[in-house]
Amino acid sequence: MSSLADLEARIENDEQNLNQFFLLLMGAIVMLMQSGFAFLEAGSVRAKNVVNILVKNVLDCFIGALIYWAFGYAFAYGDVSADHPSAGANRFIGFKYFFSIDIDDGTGFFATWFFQFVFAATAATIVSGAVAERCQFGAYMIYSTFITGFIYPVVTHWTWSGTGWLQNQLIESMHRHTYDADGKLVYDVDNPVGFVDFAGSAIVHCTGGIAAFMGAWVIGPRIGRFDKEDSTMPGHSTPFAALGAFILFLGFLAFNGGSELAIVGGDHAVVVAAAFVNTIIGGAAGAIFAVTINYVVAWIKGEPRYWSLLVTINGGLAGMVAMCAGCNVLHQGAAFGLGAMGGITLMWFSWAMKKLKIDDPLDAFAVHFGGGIVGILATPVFMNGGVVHWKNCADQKDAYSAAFPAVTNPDAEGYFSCDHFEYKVFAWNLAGFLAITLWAGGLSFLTFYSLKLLGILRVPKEDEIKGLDVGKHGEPAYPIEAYLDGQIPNVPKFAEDMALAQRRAD
Amino acid sequence: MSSLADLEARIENDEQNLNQFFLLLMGAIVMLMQSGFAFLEAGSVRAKNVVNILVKNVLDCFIGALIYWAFGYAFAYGDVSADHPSAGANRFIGFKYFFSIDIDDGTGFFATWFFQFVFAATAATIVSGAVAERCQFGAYMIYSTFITGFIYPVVTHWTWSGTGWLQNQLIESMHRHTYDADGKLVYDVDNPVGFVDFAGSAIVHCTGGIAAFMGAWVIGPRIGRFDKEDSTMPGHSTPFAALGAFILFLGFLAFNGGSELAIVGGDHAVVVAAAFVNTIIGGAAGAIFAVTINYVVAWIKGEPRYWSLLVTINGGLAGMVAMCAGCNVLHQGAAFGLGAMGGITLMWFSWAMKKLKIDDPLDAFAVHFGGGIVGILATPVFMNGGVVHWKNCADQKDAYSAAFPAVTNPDAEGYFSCDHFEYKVFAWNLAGFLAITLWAGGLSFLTFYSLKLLGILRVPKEDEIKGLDVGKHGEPAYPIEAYLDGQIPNVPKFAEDMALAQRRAD
Amino acid sequence: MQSGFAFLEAGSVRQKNVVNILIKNILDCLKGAIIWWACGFAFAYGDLSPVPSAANKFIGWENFDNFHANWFFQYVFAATAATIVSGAVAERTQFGSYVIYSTFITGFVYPVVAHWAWSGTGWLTAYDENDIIGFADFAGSGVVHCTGGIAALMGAFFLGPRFGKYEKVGGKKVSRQLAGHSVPLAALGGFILFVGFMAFNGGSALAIVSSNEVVDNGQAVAAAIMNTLVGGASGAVFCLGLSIIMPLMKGEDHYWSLLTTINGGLGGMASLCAACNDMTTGAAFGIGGIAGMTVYWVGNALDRIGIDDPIDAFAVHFGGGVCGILLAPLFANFGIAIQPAYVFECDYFAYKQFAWNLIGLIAITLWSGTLVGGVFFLLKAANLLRVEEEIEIRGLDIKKHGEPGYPLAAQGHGWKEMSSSDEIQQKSYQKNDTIPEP
Repeated sequence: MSSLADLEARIENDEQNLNQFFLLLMGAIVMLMQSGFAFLEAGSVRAKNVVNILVKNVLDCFIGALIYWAFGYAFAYGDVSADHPSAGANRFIGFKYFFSIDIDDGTGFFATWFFQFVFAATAATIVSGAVAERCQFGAYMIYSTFITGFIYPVVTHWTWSGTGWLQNQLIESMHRHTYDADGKLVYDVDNPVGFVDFAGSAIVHCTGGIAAFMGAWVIGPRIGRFDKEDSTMPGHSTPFAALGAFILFLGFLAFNGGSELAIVGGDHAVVVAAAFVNTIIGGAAGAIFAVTINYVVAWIKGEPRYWSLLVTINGGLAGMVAMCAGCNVLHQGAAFGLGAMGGITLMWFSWAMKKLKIDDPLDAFAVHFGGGIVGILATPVFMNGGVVHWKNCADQKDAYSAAFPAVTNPDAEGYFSCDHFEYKVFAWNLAGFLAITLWAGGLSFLTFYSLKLLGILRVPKEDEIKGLDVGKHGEPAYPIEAYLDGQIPNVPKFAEDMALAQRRAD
Repeated sequence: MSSLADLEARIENDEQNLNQFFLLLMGAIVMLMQSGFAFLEAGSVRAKNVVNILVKNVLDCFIGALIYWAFGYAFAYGDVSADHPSAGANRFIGFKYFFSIDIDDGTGFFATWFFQFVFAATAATIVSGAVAERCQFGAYMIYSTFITGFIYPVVTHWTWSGTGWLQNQLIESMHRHTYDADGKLVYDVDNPVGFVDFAGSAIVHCTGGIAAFMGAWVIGPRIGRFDKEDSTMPGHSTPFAALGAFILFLGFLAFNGGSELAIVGGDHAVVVAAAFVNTIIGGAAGAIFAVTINYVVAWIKGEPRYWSLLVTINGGLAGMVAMCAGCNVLHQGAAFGLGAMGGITLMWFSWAMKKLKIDDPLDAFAVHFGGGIVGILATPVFMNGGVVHWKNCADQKDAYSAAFPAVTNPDAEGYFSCDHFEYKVFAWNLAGFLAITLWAGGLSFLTFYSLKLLGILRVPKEDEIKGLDVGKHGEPAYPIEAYLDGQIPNVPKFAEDMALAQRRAD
Repeated sequence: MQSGFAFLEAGSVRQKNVVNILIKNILDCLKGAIIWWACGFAFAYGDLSPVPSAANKFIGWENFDNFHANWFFQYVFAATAATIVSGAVAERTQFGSYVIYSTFITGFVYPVVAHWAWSGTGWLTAYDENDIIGFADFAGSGVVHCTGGIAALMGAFFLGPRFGKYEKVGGKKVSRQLAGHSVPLAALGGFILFVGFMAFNGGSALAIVSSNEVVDNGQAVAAAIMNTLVGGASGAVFCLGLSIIMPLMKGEDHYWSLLTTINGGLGGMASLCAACNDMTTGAAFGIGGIAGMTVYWVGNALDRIGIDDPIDAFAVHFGGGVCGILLAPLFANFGIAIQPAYVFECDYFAYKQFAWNLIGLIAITLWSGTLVGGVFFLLKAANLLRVEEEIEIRGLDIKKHGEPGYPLAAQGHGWKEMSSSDEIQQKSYQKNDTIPEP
């Protein structure tokens, strides 16, 4: 018969195992997002560049894994020791566990590595959509390595490692206020006020989004994109784009839910469930607002009005991106509002990009940066206890008076003090958002611009017009021989002839 | 308040439930691999045979389920009783639980059955790629039944059932050495040295791979495949192949991680997590080595060089297959090496197949047998405590001396003795690999050859040229009416015109 | 499973309507979330009061705002019920009328059914110890699939067949097969649905750990998944077998059809929803097989009476669901055929169970059929139901959504000029020279 201590140890062990399992499972679903992005992008490019974009997405995953194993993880989480958070920690970058050397198996390193890796791969893969159809393969490998291996890990070290400068503010006033038994003010050192980004609205999506913007801007538009007003260059297969979108919607649930990082040993499941629910409601609001705006604006302008599938998809994604920052602390009504704002921001950014003549085939910037900015800045405002709850200070005082009726003068020095938690979070989020945007934007601009100066950023003009698949990869996406062979006149062949005829006619 | 015994029973019950849940969940993800194979294959065949390959994959799953329920599981695991391992166990084949009769619900039969079934379906489905585009539907049903129902179950009985001849060696010297309190040598009967194949590099992939080889060899190449040097017969849709690959990459994580078979009640999660991490790193190394070799060899030969998507995919798969045998006991550096060897072996086998003029449309043999052979033979060499750790014996002796300082002469009879664990594992793995290859290769050769002699293996020449979809399944994959309808007035007439025009052109 | 349905349907419609069906499925999922959040969940589960006898047996009204994990799980079921319909009315429905009926099903019809059967306080549920027998539907053969299936039938009936589906040839109505544009996409949907059903049926245990000694949840989930798989397998094999044997007997051409296989598998799995946690695998095999044959017959019968259901949604979901709900009390572990001891005891447990399931099935069918039929009838009367004939003929994608599924301008890989293309074409046809032209 087991003793109480035995049983406790056993439960402890089970809980550790389950939490790791939870991370692995969520990580595996997030890894599906790689294929989601791959198909969203593949469906949105022309048939001549499909293989190119697919190779890039497969390699994002694989090169990303090697890079993140070699040094990405080390830069991000390689400074977590037992006495942290401490003033002595490196607040800018980590420096241990290169090539997973010196790891301690007991801490669940593998599960954490896997979960963090799939996030890093997501950040990197956002960019490939923005530079699609015209980026050199070598240049892609360089910037992708740089983002997965350096830019993104440093951002996560700042924020999620627990020792970065955007977290763990050691200054006393930056902690929430609590009170001792006499009602005297103390600071809750375990609960600092800092940057709040639960699942990475800014950390993942703004980083990826601003890098996508820099890429699209530096590389220039595709040939013929802004020749005429209406040359929209549609993708070759809407069903593939929809397939990608369905996978991404599923992936976002795991992305946001999994960010709780644990499922047992505390009230974790309810947070995960809230994240799921908020994510789907936010996405729904984003999709419906985006598609409605698209329809109504066309109506007002007197243009033909369409219920566009791709706008619906992008709206849903932007809404879900906006949920990342606070899906654990939002009421569903607030989630609806934030999702809607995500959808609106998306339409507005997308329109602005078109005006600026920056060619972003997937609207990666509008979706991820637009959704991300809404998430990171609107969350402190609308979250439970956020800025819009304007009675926060009065409520805190009421609660204080109820808890310590003995204190006659709560306003005296050292007694009650409103902690203005929500404003501090807003300020930190704004600061963090700016820092991340500058860091990721600046470095990725430098990367892309150096590649451009070296002349290896963009493919030669002839290759671009003819398509990258045959020239670079030796594999057309839909080889004509594979269709012709057989008994019926086939459609892709027919479509190709039509396209050729059209090109001749131009 | 519950008593201590109540609590223990409750924990026990929860752990059993959670472990079954883990198996079911991982099994469900592995079942997705069926669709991964289906789309990898569908994308890699010509448009005229797409429906044929999809039907085969759907039925692999469904007929496989019925067969495995009826007798596959019985042959594999139908000899596991309470007093096993015992000398009286049938070491070759199981014989209980046909049609899931007489099962004992308490043992988690359902979850185990489901998990083992998805592995069996994987082994069977590997073959369908190798004989694609030319195999009779009836012949396919026969060999698929035979593999799922007999060849593969017998292999698993040998290895994974716990009572087979490749496991549980009862000879004393075949156990790891431990020592009693006096430092005297005893054998660890619970820990025999035997065949080590964690997730089935040999059991699943070599079995499937060699069967695929036999199929491709006996059935002969597709018409026109080796007419000229460069008639490569590309598949009709690279995006579908990529979709299949993404699903397979995800599936392999569950395939390898799930092979731990439990998640709570011990340090299981860290093993599952290590399996995930090693699988992805091995796959990455395989993909990058394969695609680089492909590029460099073309460079050396002075041919046009391409970054091929299909080679990347196959490389990734081969790397992951190589991980199956030891993903739980490899360091990430070793995983990188084994994955790379998997990629290299793949390229070499693939080239050899072309030289031998054996037509394997999906390179199923090169991927699964090539990756499998690397996994099964290289794991004992490079694993933690493997052959390359050449100081193993000295280390064991040092540990012995430290543990039993009282023993003055460790080399005396009955005291310290180096167990040469790693060499024994290597020898067993080699023996097991040869046995599995001979068994699966021999039987599948007999199956295919008998089918050939009966004249029901290959479709008639005319059907092969015209494609199987319309002739056998009545469903072209992309019916032309479904495309032209609407865009062009009077469709059937137009389709006729097109067909007529093309016939004239001949 | 939303994406599974989406691709099964997308592959089964013609290329001109692909975007239309995809956007409907995406909105089913996203708009459905908002409807379910706003009122659906409340109607279904908004009455979990501590005194069950005082509860409203018909509809819930509380909890318009309280949920999370349970909410999410129930939501995906509701979305499934709604999305079944979109296949049956594909290629000819107005976008506006789709929004209306879909909102109505997710927000009212399905929640009321779920309240009856699953909330623990509905009139079909056994809620106190004096009345232990109630409607037994573990994962929704009746609740989800019959509701969706009968709604699909109503939609297909009121819409009428697609343009060109039935032609008069020599005074006889002949059914033309309007083939879908991409079998691989349909197969993708099928594969996703098969895995989805594992979670659909396995997840219906609602728990995996439990201190309850009576119900061994891990075992129930595992049994549910294995039975679902075996039942689906036998459904597929029997449906395919029947589709081979019938033409063979009539002397027509027979084909190994992929879509028949997939539909048979889905029908088998839908029939297993009713009691997959509590039956032997042999029973699962039998029920699945019967459901597979039902799918084939019902599908053929519908075609013969001239109701055009492009993806056989009614046959699969209603046919499979009815088999499940009625056969489960016969063959499950508590069933009439399995437990003869029960039969001769005074309480006639198994027979009562059968009676309850029959009553539940009739009630659900009447409720969903009448309400959804009413909605479709009103829409038809208001002339909002169906798109104009010209749009239907030319396809909904370009006119309504501005996005063709496969824009012509985006095709082609650009490395061939006409001459080389012709050359390859000729080369390819030279190989076919040996074949005599028909």
